[in-house]
Amino acid sequence: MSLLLEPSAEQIEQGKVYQEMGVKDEEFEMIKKILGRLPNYTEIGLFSVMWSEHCSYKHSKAQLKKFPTEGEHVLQGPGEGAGIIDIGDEQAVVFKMESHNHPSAIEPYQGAATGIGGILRDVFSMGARPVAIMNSLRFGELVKPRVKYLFEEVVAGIAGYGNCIGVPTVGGEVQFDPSYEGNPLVNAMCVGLIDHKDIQKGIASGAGNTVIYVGASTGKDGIHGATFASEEISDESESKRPSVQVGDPFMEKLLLEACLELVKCDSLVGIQDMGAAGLTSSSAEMASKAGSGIEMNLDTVPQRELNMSPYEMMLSESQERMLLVVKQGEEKEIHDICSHWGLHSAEIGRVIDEQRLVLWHGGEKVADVPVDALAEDAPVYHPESREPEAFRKRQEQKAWRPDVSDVKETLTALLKQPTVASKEWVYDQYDYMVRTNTAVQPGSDAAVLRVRGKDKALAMTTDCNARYLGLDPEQGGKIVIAEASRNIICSGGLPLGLTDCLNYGNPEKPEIYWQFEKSIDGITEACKTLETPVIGGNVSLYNETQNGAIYPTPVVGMVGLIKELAHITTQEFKQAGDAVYIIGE
Amino acid sequence: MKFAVIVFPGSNCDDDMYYAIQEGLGEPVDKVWYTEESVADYDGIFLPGGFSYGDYLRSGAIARFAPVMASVVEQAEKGKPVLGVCNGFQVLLEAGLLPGAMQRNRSLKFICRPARLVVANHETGFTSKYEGEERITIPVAHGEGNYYCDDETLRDLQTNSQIVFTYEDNFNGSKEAIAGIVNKQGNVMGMMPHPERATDQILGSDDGLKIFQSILKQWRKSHVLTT
Amino acid sequence: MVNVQVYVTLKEGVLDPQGSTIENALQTMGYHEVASVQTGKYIELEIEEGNDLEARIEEMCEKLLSNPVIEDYTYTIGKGVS
Amino acid sequence: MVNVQVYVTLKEGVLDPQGSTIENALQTMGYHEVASVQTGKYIELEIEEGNDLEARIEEMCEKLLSNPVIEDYTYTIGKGVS
Ligand SMILES: Nc1ncnc2c1ncn2[C@@H]1O[C@H](COP(=O)(O)OP(=O)(O)O)[C@@H](O)[C@H]1O
Repeated sequence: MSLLLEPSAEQIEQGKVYQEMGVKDEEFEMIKKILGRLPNYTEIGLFSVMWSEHCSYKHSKAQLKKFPTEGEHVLQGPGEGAGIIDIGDEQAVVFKMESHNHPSAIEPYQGAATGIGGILRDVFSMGARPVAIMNSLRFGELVKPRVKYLFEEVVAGIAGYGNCIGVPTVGGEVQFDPSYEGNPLVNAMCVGLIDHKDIQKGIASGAGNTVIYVGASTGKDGIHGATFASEEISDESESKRPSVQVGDPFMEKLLLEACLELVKCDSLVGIQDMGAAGLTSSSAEMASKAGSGIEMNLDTVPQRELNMSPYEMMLSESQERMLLVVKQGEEKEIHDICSHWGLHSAEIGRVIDEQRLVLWHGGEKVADVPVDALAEDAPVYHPESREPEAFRKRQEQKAWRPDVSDVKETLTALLKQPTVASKEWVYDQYDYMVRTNTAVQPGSDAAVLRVRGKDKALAMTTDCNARYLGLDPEQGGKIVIAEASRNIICSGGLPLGLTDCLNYGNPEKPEIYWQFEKSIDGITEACKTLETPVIGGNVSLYNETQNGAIYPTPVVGMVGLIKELAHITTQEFKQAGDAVYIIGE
Repeated sequence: MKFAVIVFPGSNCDDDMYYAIQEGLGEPVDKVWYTEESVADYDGIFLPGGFSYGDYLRSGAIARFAPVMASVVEQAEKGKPVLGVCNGFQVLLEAGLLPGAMQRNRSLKFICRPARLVVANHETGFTSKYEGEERITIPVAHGEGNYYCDDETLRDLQTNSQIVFTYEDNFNGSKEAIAGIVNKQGNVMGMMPHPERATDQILGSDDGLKIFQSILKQWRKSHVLTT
Repeated sequence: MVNVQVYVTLKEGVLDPQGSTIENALQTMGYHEVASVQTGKYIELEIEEGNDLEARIEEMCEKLLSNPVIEDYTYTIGKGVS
Repeated sequence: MVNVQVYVTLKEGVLDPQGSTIENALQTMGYHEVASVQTGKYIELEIEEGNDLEARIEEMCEKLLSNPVIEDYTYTIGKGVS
């Protein structure tokens, strides 16, 4: 919407314009109270994205608190771009998983590609070099052309982005079930390596320091993407959807290399990716974490289109952008590194003492809001939880035993299931070897990457059998953690910790919230027992279509340390004559 | 023997190539940024894989105009060994240092896998450590590795024994299953498979090492002769 | 048999990283007069003449030849450019 | 400022795997009237008018926009298709 057509503060209130942005009536009242006045169009836009489920976790926060997040080796738990775990030798592993479900349902290639781009930025903005990508995918049954199209394009998008930037995609999982038809899941995980001394935080401290914008210019793409990701997919989504974000992995490669140089500069104070809710979330979160504020002149933001309004610039989700805070007077060093890598860098604001986000445009102040209100003070909901009738009935049923008369036939039928069959068609398209550290390639229980120059390796896996959770979310939650741990251990590693991506339906429905609550209980118990802390993750709710919600699908990404290269173990039988054992019950 | 690994914006196998030379071969090596004016100080020049300029337009099309390329061409004409791997091969084709062009794989999909190759010519400065017709395993990872040239060029390549590697299974649709070629003079080689990814058993194969060792052997021979 | 030329371009506002990379390359090569570059696809079809030619072409464009989420298309019928 | 449209197509005799894939797909979708499909690139440039416009365009096409080993190009000057 052009600046001239924006509704006034009064019109926003009277016409309830905020509802279209996903802000509820009571939330609008809270915002009025925080500001002590009516918000203008730009300001209500800031609140709407920061208070969206995707950014604020307002329906899930209370449950996430249950997870064990600490451990002997945890250097950084939830709260930054990615979590960090010590692996000895002054080195650490950095990892995080994120969903890109809604964008992928609309434009599968670009949705998946930009999902990879986003998770990579989360990791390299911490100062870590990404060493591996993994993914976890869910689609409907592979019969309808639309499902086949989604599957092909999602895989191509992951390959297109990951291969181009040169980070190996070393594994993942794919499952097919009718519950995902129309709402595929695209979860991506990135694993990085870092030296302790290079660890960065996304903070904006030191009044007077300069805020620098690096990377692609801002277009009108993805405006309200975060809000969009916080709603059910319906026919209406088609018309409401933001203009699709297109990824530029070439730009991201340059950004990656530049950032890894920037983090070595003393002049760099803080750095954060402009991900969901773009400039808004990166600036508000960096300031909020530092207990400071930020003032920006939007006229200086690099723009791809003419006449962009403050609202559009602040809410754009254009890809391949970073926000930096740099010591005042030392900006040149930063600009020089960016220009070496052919990147545009622009000074767009400065850190202020007052804990506010203040925006200027065309010489006028267009927004002035407290940063904590945006980043921290989003409402927290405790939705109603109700055990589904079907679950209670199922508990009373006798266990069902399949009748297998012809074992061979049943086995063949099982192996033919797309969910069970080989995934070579998928990983053949991923460059899983670039950077020459991949010691165990896709196809085994966990991928293994050697740590160059050291006698040790990292094992990593993503897992979730959502059918179990569909039957019993609490037991199913435990099984997820147990399975991931077994995969790491079978590869010769000791599980260090995990990240997760919690994919569920609409939490405002009591039976969905019950699934969410119960599976978190199960995951929590298993994590405590197995001593695998949760060091970060992501929640994706509202995964529903007219045909109902997806299975509860808490995907887990676990990383383990293999202490000696000699301990690396692979899945396949090695030679005829070797004995075969079963261990366990 | 001192090596240069050229780094274009978007190269992503530059580190792999660097380590293959430094650790696999044990020779000195520098990464050389695409804006450098000269590579005259180096004895061997490698163009690594990756997606220079995002592979936009055509793979290798934009990189061939990078400032450093003038010097690469000059050194190639002087007879120094120049090796282009994957995207590096595509750059050499675009630059006209090698004949032919690359098209998208027949399947239109990116293909990453260990590939079985036949050493079609083991008498080049890049392959002298191999046996004739030796079967080796070297990984491929490319979306545009479907080699094309017209029939006349193909006859030339065959007559002059310029075809160095072929695929056992022609999975990408290349003409005559061509995986790697040299120029007529024998000092410029391009290949789609990645020898730098096959330099250590822990990665699944070390069959690629012999390429690096052959280059070094050739250089030592000529170096002794000329000094 | 008619020859049909289909041109597929990105919708307005959709990022065209390929176009901007080519633009930069041309600038660097000294073609300073180039102000902007947009990339798209060009597809030529040989079609047997029949009923509803235009409707059929539009259907093909919408279903397969273009991706309506991010692309627009136009077409011409007649002698192709090549 | 003039708008220039460049069409890059494969030389005769060069296989077009993408074209045949599209052709097969169209056939499978029931468009039996489609006899053949050829794919190419469509590039639009905004160029500041100056001397030797045509010579400069041809140079850009030959040096960068097309690969003479496998591709031909043509161009038109004026209002683009989009
Ligand atoms: N399911 C979860 N489990 C543990 N931590 C979580 C989970 N979801 C989110 N978090 C943590 O909450 C913080 C905010 O997450 P998020 O908004 O996804 O980060 P980002 O700003 O990178 O998008 C992150 O540190 C993340 O690790």
